[in-house]
Amino acid sequence: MAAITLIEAVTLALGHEMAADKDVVLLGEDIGKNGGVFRATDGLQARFGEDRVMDTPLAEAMIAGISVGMAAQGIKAIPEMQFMGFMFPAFNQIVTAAARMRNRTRGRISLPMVVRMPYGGGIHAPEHHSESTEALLAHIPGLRVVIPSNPSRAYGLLLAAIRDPDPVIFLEPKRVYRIVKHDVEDNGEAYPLDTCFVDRDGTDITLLSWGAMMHETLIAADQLAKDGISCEVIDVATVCPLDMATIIESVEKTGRCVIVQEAPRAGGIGSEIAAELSEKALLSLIAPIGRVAGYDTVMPYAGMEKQYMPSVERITDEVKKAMQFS
Amino acid sequence: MAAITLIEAVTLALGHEMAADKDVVLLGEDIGKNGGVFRATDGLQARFGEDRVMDTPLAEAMIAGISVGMAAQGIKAIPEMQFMGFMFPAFNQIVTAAARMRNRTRGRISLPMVVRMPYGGGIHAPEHHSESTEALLAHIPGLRVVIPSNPSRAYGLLLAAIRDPDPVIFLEPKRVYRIVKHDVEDNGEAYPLDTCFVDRDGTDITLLSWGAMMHETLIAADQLAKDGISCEVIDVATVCPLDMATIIESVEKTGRCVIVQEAPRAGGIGSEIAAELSEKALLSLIAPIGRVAGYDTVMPYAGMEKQYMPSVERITDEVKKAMQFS
Amino acid sequence: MPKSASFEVEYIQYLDEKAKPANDLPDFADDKDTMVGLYRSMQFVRTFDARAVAMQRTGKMRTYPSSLGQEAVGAAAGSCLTARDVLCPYYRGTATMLAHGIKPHEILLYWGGDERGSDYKDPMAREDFPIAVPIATQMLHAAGVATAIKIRKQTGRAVLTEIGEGGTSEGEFYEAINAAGAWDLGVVFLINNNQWAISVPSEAQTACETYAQKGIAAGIPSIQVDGNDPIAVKDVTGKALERARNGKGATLIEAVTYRLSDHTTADDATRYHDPKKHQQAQKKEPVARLGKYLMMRDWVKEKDLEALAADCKTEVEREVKIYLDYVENKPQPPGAMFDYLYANLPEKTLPQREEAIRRGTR
Amino acid sequence: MPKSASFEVEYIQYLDEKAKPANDLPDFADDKDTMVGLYRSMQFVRTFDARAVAMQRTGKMRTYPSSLGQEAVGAAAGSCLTARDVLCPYYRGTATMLAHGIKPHEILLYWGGDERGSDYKDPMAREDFPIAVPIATQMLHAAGVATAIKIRKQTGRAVLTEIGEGGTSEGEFYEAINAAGAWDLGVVFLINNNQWAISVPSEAQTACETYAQKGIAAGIPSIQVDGNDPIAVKDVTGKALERARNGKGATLIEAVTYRLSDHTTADDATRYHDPKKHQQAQKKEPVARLGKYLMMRDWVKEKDLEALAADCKTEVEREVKIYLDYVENKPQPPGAMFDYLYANLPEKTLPQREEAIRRGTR
Ligand SMILES: Cc1ncc(C[n+]2csc(CCOP(=O)(O)OP(=O)(O)O)c2C)c(N)n1
Ligand SMILES: Cc1ncc(C[n+]2csc(CCOP(=O)(O)OP(=O)(O)O)c2C)c(N)n1
Ligand SMILES: [Mg+2]
Ligand SMILES: [Mg+2]
Repeated sequence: MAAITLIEAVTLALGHEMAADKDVVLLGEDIGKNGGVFRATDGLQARFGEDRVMDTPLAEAMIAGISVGMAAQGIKAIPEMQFMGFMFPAFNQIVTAAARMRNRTRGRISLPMVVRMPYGGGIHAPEHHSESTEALLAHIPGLRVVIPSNPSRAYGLLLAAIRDPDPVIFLEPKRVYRIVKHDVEDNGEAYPLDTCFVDRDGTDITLLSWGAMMHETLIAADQLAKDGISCEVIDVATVCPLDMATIIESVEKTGRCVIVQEAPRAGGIGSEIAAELSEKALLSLIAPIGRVAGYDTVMPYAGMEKQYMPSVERITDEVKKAMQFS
Repeated sequence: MAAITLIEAVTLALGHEMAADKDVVLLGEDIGKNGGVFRATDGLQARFGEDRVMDTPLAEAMIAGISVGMAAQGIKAIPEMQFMGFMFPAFNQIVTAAARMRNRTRGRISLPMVVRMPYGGGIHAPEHHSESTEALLAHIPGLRVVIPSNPSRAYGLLLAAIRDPDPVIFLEPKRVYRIVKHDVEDNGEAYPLDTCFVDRDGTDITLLSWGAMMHETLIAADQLAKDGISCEVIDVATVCPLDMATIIESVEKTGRCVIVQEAPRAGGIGSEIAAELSEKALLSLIAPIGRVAGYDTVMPYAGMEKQYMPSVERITDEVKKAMQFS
Repeated sequence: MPKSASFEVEYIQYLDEKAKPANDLPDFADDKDTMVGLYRSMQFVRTFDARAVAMQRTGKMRTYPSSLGQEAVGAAAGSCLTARDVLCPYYRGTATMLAHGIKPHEILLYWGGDERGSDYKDPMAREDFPIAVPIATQMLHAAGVATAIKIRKQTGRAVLTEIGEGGTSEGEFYEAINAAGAWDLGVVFLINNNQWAISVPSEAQTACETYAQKGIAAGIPSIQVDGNDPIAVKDVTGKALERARNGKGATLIEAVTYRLSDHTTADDATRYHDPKKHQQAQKKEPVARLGKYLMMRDWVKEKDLEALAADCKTEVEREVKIYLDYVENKPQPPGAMFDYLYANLPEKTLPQREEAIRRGTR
Repeated sequence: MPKSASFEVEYIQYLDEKAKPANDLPDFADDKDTMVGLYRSMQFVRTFDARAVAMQRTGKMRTYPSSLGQEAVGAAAGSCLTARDVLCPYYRGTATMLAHGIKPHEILLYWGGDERGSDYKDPMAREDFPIAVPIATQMLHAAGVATAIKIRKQTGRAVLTEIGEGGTSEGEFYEAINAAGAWDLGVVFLINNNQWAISVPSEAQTACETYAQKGIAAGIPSIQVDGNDPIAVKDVTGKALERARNGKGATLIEAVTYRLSDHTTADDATRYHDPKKHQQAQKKEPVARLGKYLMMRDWVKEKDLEALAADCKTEVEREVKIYLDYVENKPQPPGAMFDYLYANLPEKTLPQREEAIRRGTR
């Protein structure tokens, strides 16, 4: 068992499942010889051959649409979108075909596919390489949307996504691809696809986040602990379907909630969580639900990216505001 | 001044602005000789010529992308997506080009375009002809999303959309294209693009809706009035940007709120409104914020459409629940 | 200057407008059973369409797209399919679908607004895709199925997919033929060029002289056929499918025909049609043409064709009855809205399902 | 059987690998100023790219895509543009952009991560599109600009847009050329076939023998040129633009060249490159080739070329200084994130703008 990064955990999970199940097939731009622009598929073509790690022409609708066709034949297709910002040509296939085929055929055809995409900002990449548009996918009935925040979860959730008989969108927070290492045992154990992770127990306030922002959220919780504020920190992880039961339970306990998301504020996953809480836990709330989020503007280029990204300070400020509310 | 339907109001506004401004150009599938599959552009090609009412090849990305190019040259391009369910091939152009060009060029290029689309269910149309995915568009910074619920608003908001220098998504609730008539004067007066319409004053509860569901909402309000429940009814209309000031003011007054949307519940516009209220009007809330929405499933085919669509009964039930809450 | 490359697109026709056969007919054209069977398929679709359109007029059917005038394309292409092949149809693929075992009442259910219409029960059609409403998406599904076949090194299996000529303006059409070329996929792309995309005439879609030449952009064999000549369609499609089954790659076929009906029952073609063009096309229509050929070969008499038409009617009525029985007596329960969305419906959604059931009365 | 249609794709080359000129050179190739100017543009891009890549290595530049080996394509094509033409560039369009008045420091600003780099100040470039990162989207913008020109009945204006050969696999590429054909748009589509799309070789993108033949699917004239021969590129592009300006419609041009660098500074081509292929391509590279031609014509001597290179270096340094001054002394204020999103920022967003300004320290 070795300490590995999030991206290595992705590679490990892919390799594990490809070895275990010959129906698992990867396809995408530059995923073969090059191993993916982030190296998520490094070494897999050499190990499993060109028929199972397929470099595709440069066409995202094609990648998604061909995956639909393959999956209908029982292939566990794992297409990669090189960056989430380039999923839009594939959006038609994801929304109108992938998400609906089981329902459309009354269960006759199911599509065991996992669309992997690196997403999120913070690596000073060019335009369109840094967006977080998970809310668009989470609004589409028939999809699951899963976001690991660390290496263990990347491994366990990716295995679960591959084994799930329905289309799963698997979003990889590229900013934290290499910033933490976990000891991950390659034991083939999957995590559930509808369960939050409670990362810190706390009593004063519930902090909810997912993906890369979990790191700022945990740092904020540590800092706040020094100020005597006890934060319960939850990694939402499966942003669709949401594990509202766990979230509500926590907020009922703490009475306060701050949601941290990198995506623009309006209409993000945080809005859905807040809406659910405002309906199902209203009487438990002793402070407004705070949302620390990306601004409602286009993700800036590298030069101003830092000013855009929600910071630890914004989180601690919001928590303090909630604590002082009365 | 004649009593006209919503769709006639669309035609009237288009005709008005085309006569007033020779830079207004329409393009889309079947909009020319055929006048659009709903007849929104009926007679306009005969009146303004083939260069200003252009039948396009069958390709939505092309329609949107060409509109971007035209708009960059100062043409007020008004592309039509035949149905909202067919906007997805155009999604890449809408998100990555239309919404961003002004920001991307620091104001050098602006895109005065209006993407019109009929949307929503209830007309027993085939699959993909009945969706309400306005939340996807409202989450994209740089767009405006406007939805008229009746003929006067269709006229005034469409004029405003055409005159706005930025891309506006104009969603036409096709179910109510022909169910009410208003006296609409062709006076060229536009409505603001960021202001709700308060349709009924009330004191007990605020009902929020937009598009076709406004009709069920108003019927529900009338029924509830008979039960002695006084509903303030607001047509949100500009779902992006939201006029939260008006909404908050109303909820602060009534203390209760039910949001009615046709789109799937999770991650809809209603979620954003509820989240905003849970932050900015929490202390005014004396009952949980109710959301009456489409179910989180694929819009069924015609045979089960009725069971899917939020009904007057669902609205009145939700309002009564809120009134009884304590 | 040297030429980089040159290309040709062939046009294939065996039976001309007057049903005069060419000298070198393919073998199957001399086989009575095959040819009468083909005629029956075409006549069946025509009868079926007429009945569906009539039902729509009386409120027993929703929007319906007739294949009037284009019956040869689907009937002949579909007749080349085997049980091991996979079909990715488009909404005007009735004839092809019927030929691959999809039941008439299933097609009626689908257009009647019932998802169960896409749960094809015939073993031959179990792997077929449902009708694709979003135009051109089916082309990629077909390429995907062919990719699966290729990866698994299966032989003797091919994929057929159909699209209208208007649909070939969509990027996904092109992405599919390009991938099929690049990967040598065993798929046949069949363009039903019925010369209209709703109100837009085929000349307005493109500057191409032929739709077949679009395949040149994908480096795949491309061929144009008279789509009202079932012998030509069957010959060309049959060969293309055979190539596909043998790992020899993809083919693009343009079948030139004409839409003799409204686009769908929701359309009014008189708003844009040119009646003269319509009348000319009427003369080339395929059912009468093949009927003439059968009589010319002395395989049938006028009255045999009438009997056959009556027989089709009887079968259509039988299927209509099954359909109406579903509509009237076996509606889907409201919970069905949720029951096929995921293999395992998320817990979060269960209360919605319960509400739908509680409120769900028809 | 009759043939429906046949097509040809020509290949144009004037200067071969050894810079040996063909007999029938176009007139401009005999003009010293034109040809030395072209050489200078190419040399300038090469110098500029090298400097940008070097800055990236020292942290003063973000991801940067070099045009190494492909300088002739953009320099020659760009030299055909007038101030009234519109350019819709792609990310590897540096040479073309420079030729149309976009300032070197603007391009540096863009790749340095500053949106102001797309606010082109030169009047010639005011209507040019910014770099399109989402591949193939620019093709449609170009068709759209050409549509505006057509609707307004403007003559003497054309649109040029560029794309990589990998990008031609995208559906939007095809939708654009199809529309341009159908509507006779005055646009020139230029494919920079540098034989790689990141790690994917051009043969793997398609089964086509040439990328030019993709234009056959759109019914537009399509031509292949030696992209390392600036005379051929200029000749063909110039004529195509002239056609476009005169309302004669669209052209597709494939310029065959080779990417002698990594895809971008974020790439490591040694992971997938074939060194032999690379070496062969090196021999055909365009700057040396044109240099040889100039010397052959006795227009310049080796040392003139050296002086010219030094001169390019000086200009590049001047522009780098302007760029670094922006980076170091004139950062965008945080409010800029909001100031160009809409003509009128929604009131709802104002508090966010204020927060960004309040928190915004670099
Ligand atoms: C992506 C998409 N855009 C638009 C439509 C609406 N629509 C349905 S049929 C049709 C015309 C199709 O014409 P063609 O491809 O020639 O096929 P035909 O109906 O003539 O068989 C259109 C525009 C659709 N179904 N999907
Ligand atoms: C729609 C889209 N998909 C993917 C990418 C990521 N990407 C950037 S460059 C590139 C390769 C492009 O190759 P080619 O079109 O040949 O142009 P070249 O870079 O070789 O000039 C890819 C896949 C993108 N920018 N846009
Ligand atoms: Mg057609
Ligand atoms: Mg390339």
